[in-house]
Amino acid sequence: MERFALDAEYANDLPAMQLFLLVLALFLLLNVIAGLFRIIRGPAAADRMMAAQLFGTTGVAILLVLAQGLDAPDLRNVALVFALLAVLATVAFVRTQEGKDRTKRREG
Amino acid sequence: MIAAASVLFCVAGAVFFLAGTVGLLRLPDTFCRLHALTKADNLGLGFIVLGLALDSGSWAVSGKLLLIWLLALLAGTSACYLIANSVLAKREGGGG
Amino acid sequence: MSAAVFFDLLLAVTLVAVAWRVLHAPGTFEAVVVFITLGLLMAIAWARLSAPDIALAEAAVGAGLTGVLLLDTLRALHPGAGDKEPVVRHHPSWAASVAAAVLAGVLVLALLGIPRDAPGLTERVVEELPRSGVSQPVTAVLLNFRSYDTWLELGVLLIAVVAVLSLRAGTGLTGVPPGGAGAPLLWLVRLLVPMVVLVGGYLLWLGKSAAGGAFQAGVLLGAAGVLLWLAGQRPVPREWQWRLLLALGFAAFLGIGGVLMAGGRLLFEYPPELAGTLILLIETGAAVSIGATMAALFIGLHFRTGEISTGGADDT
Amino acid sequence: MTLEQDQIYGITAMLLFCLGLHGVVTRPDALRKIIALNIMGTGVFLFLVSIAKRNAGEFADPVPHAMVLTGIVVAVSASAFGLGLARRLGSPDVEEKDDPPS
Repeated sequence: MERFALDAEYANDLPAMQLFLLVLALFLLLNVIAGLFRIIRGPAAADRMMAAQLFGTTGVAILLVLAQGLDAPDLRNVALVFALLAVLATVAFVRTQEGKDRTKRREG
Repeated sequence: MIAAASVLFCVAGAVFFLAGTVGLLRLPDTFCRLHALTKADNLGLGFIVLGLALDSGSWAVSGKLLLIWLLALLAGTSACYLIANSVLAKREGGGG
Repeated sequence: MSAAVFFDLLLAVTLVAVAWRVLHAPGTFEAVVVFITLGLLMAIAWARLSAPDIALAEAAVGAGLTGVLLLDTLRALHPGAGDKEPVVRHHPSWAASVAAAVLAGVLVLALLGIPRDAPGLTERVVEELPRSGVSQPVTAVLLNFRSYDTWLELGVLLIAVVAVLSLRAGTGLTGVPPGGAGAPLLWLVRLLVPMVVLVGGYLLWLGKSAAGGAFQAGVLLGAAGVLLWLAGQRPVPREWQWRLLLALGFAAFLGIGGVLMAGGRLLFEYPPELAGTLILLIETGAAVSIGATMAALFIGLHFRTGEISTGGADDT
Repeated sequence: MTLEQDQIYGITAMLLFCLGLHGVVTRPDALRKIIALNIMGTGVFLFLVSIAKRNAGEFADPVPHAMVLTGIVVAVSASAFGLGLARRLGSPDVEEKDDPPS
């Protein structure tokens, strides 16, 4: 059967450093999966948002590790965009929370 | 030698991420968790960036990695501050 | 089993589980936050599938803009909710679940039946690439080989903005954003927005030779606009300037296509020696328009929160 | 039979599509319907990109990549329009639940 570049990865004959980086990415992914339980449990909206923010940073780490492990330098730009915009959702969250308080005060 | 140091830094980073996740799951209070979160953010990514920069052996790549780390630092710190502030404002304003 | 297979399997299972949770979480806020996480996981999946261009767009759209749009709409729909979670009554339907499961089974079987050695279009693209004016295959497809698609897609974006704006009383985009942003937020935005614009320009330039281009750059520009609005900054463009920015990409395509036709060529049949320049010109226009569109879609939704100067009938 | 990488993600794509479709049909609230539509779209995108990865040599098939790239931007525009409609209609089917204090 003809094998392509990718299949080397699946056939388990990677150089040691690349294998280490893949395992590291795997470990970081497991961290995100564990952290998902905080989003599900909450209890407050702030807890959920905070967990999402942590995922942003872990995601940056995973992308950087994959960039090196897969030898795909373009992925560093993806990590750069993530690092830049991870805060966007948090800013929106904080601003909408303020909005809620304002509306409540106006009603009360 | 450099490869060993690189692996060591990456493992250290992974440990900090693990600590952050454990903190996120186990700590009892929102503010404690915020604390754990910033630790994981700053140190975990910092160590991994250091390890990867050593492994890359290129100044251009290392510079970009450093820039990404600084941006993540900025985002993490300000997000932590903004969320803490909004929780505080709600506790004071809402009385609950 | 190798680490790579395990990574892919774990990511795949997580994607499905997270999507299930997004749809079945009791609280809508939780659903939105988990959906933002799904965007992050998708970006990693694109990275694994050698699609860095798509990972870039997903990073900006999935983790940035969609989350903001959803959080903002959630707030608008439940303004007095405070820290209470809006919960929706949900009646599970066995018939729908069974139907979905059967469909999934059929689709998976069909997928596994796809022949493994079908060539696809890669070879054709590689063949034509030297004459396209760029060295990045995706950009070549988007702006040369299939520029019709991209041109008309910019038209679709234009229609989307018109549709969003037609939903409210005023048609203007010069409304007043929510005030009262604290000093740290202003400081953050002042630091971040120039960087976002800079990275947008970098990705635009990069598009000819690596992952990047008009779409990624445009979405970043749009995110910069949304950040400014969230920090309480008034949009700078005046009404006619908004219209110009929104139409620029569509117009650039049309203008260059028209000139080419006047010169006796087909629409979008670039002369190979000028193709690189023309593509960069069109891409710049497209990036500006996509950025303006993304910002306008967000700002245009604010007929309730921001006081709209030209209309304001819907203001609470 | 062993699964290749593109098949792993292809199957995921099909499951995401069906989950999304189920959500669009059964969820009563507009916001969740729009999210469900987005998940359906994600499934389609993932399918196209996994097909592009099949037999990839130097790089994956760029034509599906270009389609998905435009698709993502169109999807977010369509979602924005849907959200605008949802805002206009309001959502009457919602009740409030007390959130336990943190």
